[in-house]
Amino acid sequence: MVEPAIKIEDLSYIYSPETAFAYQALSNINLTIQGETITAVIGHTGSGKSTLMQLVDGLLIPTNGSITVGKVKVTPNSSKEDFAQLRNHVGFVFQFPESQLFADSVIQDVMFGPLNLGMSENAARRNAKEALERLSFPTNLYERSPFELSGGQMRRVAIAGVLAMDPKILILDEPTAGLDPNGRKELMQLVQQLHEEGKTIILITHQMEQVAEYADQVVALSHGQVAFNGSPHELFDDQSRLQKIGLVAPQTVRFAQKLQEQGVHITKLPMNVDELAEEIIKVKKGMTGYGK
Amino acid sequence: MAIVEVKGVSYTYPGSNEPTLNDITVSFPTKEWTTIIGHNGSGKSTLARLIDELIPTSAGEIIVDGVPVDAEHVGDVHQKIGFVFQNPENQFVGTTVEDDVAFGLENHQVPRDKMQFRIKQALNDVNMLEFAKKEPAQLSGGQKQRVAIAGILSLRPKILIFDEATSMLDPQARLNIIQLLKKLKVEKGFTIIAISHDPAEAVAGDNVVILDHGKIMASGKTTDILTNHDLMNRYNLGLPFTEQLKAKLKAKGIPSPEVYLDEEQMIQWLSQQ
Amino acid sequence: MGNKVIFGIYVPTNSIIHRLDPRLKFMVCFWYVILVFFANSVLTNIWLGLVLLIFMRLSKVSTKMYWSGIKTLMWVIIVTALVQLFFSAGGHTYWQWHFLSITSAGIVQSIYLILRFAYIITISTVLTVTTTTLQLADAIEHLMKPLKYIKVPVNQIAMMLSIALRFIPTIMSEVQTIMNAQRARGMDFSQGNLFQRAKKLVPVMIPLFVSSFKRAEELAIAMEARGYDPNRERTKYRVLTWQSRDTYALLLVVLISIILFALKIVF
Amino acid sequence: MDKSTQQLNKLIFAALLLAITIVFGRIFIIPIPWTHGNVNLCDAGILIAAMLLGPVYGTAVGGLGGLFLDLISGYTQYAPFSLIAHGLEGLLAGWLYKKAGKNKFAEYGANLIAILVMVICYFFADSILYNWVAGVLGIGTNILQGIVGMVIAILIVPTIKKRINL
Ligand SMILES: Nc1ncnc2c1ncn2[C@@H]1O[C@H](COP(=O)(O)OP(=O)(O)OP(=O)(O)O)[C@@H](O)[C@H]1O
Ligand SMILES: Nc1ncnc2c1ncn2[C@@H]1O[C@H](COP(=O)(O)OP(=O)(O)OP(=O)(O)O)[C@@H](O)[C@H]1O
Ligand SMILES: [Mg+2]
Ligand SMILES: [Mg+2]
Repeated sequence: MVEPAIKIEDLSYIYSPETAFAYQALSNINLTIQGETITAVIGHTGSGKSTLMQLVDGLLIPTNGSITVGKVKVTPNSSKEDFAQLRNHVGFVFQFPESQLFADSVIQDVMFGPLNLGMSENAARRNAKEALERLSFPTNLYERSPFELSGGQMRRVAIAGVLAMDPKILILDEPTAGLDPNGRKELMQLVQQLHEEGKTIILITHQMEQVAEYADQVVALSHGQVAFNGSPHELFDDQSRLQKIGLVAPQTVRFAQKLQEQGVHITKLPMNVDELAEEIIKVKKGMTGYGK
Repeated sequence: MAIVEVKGVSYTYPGSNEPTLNDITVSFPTKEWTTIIGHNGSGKSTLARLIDELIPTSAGEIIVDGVPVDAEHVGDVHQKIGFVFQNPENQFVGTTVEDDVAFGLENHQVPRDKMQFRIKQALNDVNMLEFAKKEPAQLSGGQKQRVAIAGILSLRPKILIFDEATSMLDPQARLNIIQLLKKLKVEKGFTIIAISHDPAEAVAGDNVVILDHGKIMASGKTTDILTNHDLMNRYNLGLPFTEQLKAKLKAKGIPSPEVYLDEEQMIQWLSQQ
Repeated sequence: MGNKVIFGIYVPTNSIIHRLDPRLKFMVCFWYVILVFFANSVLTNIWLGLVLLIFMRLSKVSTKMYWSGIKTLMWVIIVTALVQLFFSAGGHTYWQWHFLSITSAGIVQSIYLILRFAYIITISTVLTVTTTTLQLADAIEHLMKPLKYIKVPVNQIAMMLSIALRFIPTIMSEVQTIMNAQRARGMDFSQGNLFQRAKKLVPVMIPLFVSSFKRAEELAIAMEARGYDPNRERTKYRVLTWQSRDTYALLLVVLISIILFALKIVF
Repeated sequence: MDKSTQQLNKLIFAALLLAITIVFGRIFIIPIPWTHGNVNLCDAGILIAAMLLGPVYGTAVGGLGGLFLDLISGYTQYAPFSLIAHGLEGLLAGWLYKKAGKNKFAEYGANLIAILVMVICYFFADSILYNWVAGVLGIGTNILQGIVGMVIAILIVPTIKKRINL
């Protein structure tokens, strides 16, 4: 059993406190995320997903409560060094990460993170190359300016920039936004591969199909609070709760539920089209078998 | 009857050595919804911009509602076509919602006393009237996109072009916008040209055009194109949900009807078996 | 949505001053600064101070807000006043050391100087806390209009200003996002001296300018699609309307000025 | 691209540079040790705008940026002076930079002259509003602020120029 990678206790966060514009983005969050799993974080726009993840990466200082990542624990009074420690364990790929590229070449940009961690030029270069290779980024483009790449390639460089710091935990904020179906598929395969290599993955997403297909655990936020924490199966099984949080089940699940309403007996909620087809076939075969 | 006719159009961006569009001929039927689909970089946006004279046509001819699209008729063409873009942030010009809707009216020199009514009406059509005084920073992406739609509705165009206008929204907001468009098409008789790389969005429309590397690969009724799995897979487009299901069932030896079925029809068919 | 970025120092209290025409407030603010130059006696200074106090009360904005305006310049005020105090001559001399002296004239002059600072800073604050950024821009646009006759492209400048205002919050949150993303890659912005810190902003600024350029391209196309042409006349939706309360306020200011000059001449 | 589109693109880009300048002036405020003063980075925005878009837009971004920054920060008394000080700064930086061609030292010189003129303008502003002592007290921080802006501008302009085609 892997020990919990992240533990969040009584966490609250207020933007611009003590001003007329103070805004409580998170209140009283309690969560545990297991190591080497894929956790999906979902919720309506403005529910606090990005805020929570920035706290986990030590980019914001909690107003209340604590966050423990591995052996590091931070509270509102922790020192700057503690928050920096947090950042060493956690890698954060922001939404549209390609818009943060700045260096003159791909390799320089990927080396930026490792160099900031205090690595030598050589070690940083080695790390950068390793990260790019893992993303199967073409070797002949290493010296190219990152601004002369296609959208999909730019996104890979940006992700490599985070991977090169070798974090144990990787947070991805809507990594597939703006990509065409092919690009989306490739990126999710990459995420799956990183997970298999032993990384703990946290995936912020609006795509329920991705949740159903890839996540071990789902955390649903609603108005800055945890509205659900459990398996995708549990979440999608309870329609009334889903509605209350303002979410819609993936198409396969909705389809199966409608079939059930029509009297077709489906035993297991399908999490993807394959499972749905199988369920339908089971029912059909059962019926034809019965008919004989 | 086609309200937009594109005849033999090619286009090469200045400084580029390959044509982005290559001898395109296609037409968009009046009061129908046509979706252009194709992978990233296939030339969809370029085609849409040519139709609205946002870039000048270099070869071929485009006719919009009887008016030739050229430098001389830019004003007319812009009057007939309303254009909504992908990024809700980068088309919100006004400092408040009502100012943004007013922007187009100001450009078309609509007198001030007529503006108020038209702004109100347009905001009402997209259910944003109560947000008239809000600033863009106080709106969600979906709300901004509604304001963009109101901005063009106030100009009373005949044709609406949506260049991936929902791709940056969350699924709920996306669904709402598609519902809104369906309503507008039926109630006001707009011709809609939508661009998407997601075939799931094409199911809302009447016709589909497939673009690949600057060429038209297929065009026709939505139901015909989306059920043609060979075609869709050849251009790496992915299938809409019900078609995916049909394909899987067929592979497992359960054949389903050849015609296109939406979710409801599919459920009907399955439960009647 | 809670995403309202704090930017200027506007305080929404909807007081009578808030509701005045921004053009008027603008002119009054500058006129008051000019009046301050004429205040060189006890009575005139008291009169202007009194007027200012009434403005402050009417604005319904807390005194703390006004005080913070003065506080930021405290250091400059103190040094300037001390120089005035030690280097002025005239009247009774209380203390002398080489070329430094404290005289009665020096004391009075430095008190007037402190008051001048306080009055000018505070009247500026009154304008800013009671007028939204949007109103300020509208006022500037209107006040700029006469420049048309000397061929200044007033319409384009007004469009530039309005687009800039619209995108300030967007750019602000973009700056925050880019900074956070670079911090997530191990950057520490708070270390180092002035120049080292400035240098650390390079990985923030390059993405910011590049994305702004792309944004400008998209925005220009979107504006063109809606019929915008920088060289053509446009009608205008947002107009400032002069109300009767503005006329009364204007009359009041005239009265205040007359009293000031009367105090100067009579006493 | 035809000419009017290009003209519009420039106008809008200038507007965004103006927004950036105002944001820099409000959020990048670095305190100077040992004094109670601080410097902001609005000059970086102005110099960059002038170098990228030339003297006309340099003047517009500088003048409007200076003016507006004062208005929203509560320094209305400085607003007319800032309009002139930063307007001239943008004008000179844009014009001299163009003249400098590819010569590195001439580029630095162009920036320095622009900054110097800005500093002088503020000296007169403080002297007129208060007295010459206040004017002298401002010189140090204004020079420092100008130099910091110039360092940033010179560091990033070459890179940005490669990435955008105006
Ligand atoms: N810098 C900020 N200042 C003030 N409020 C903020 C700031 N950033 C976010 N907020 C507010 O906090 C709330 C939570 O924002 P957050 O970005 O965490 O939401 P989210 O769940 O990630 O939304 P989305 O799905 O749109 O990305 C929102 O209401 C947002 O407006
Ligand atoms: N302004 C431009 N200058 C030069 N080349 C361009 C320009 N705009 C687009 N292109 C190129 O033209 C091709 C087609 O671009 P277009 O934007 O029409 O594609 P698209 O189908 O809309 O793609 P997406 O789904 O990513 O929006 C691409 O290869 C692109 O790189
Ligand atoms: Mg978010
Ligand atoms: Mg496109």
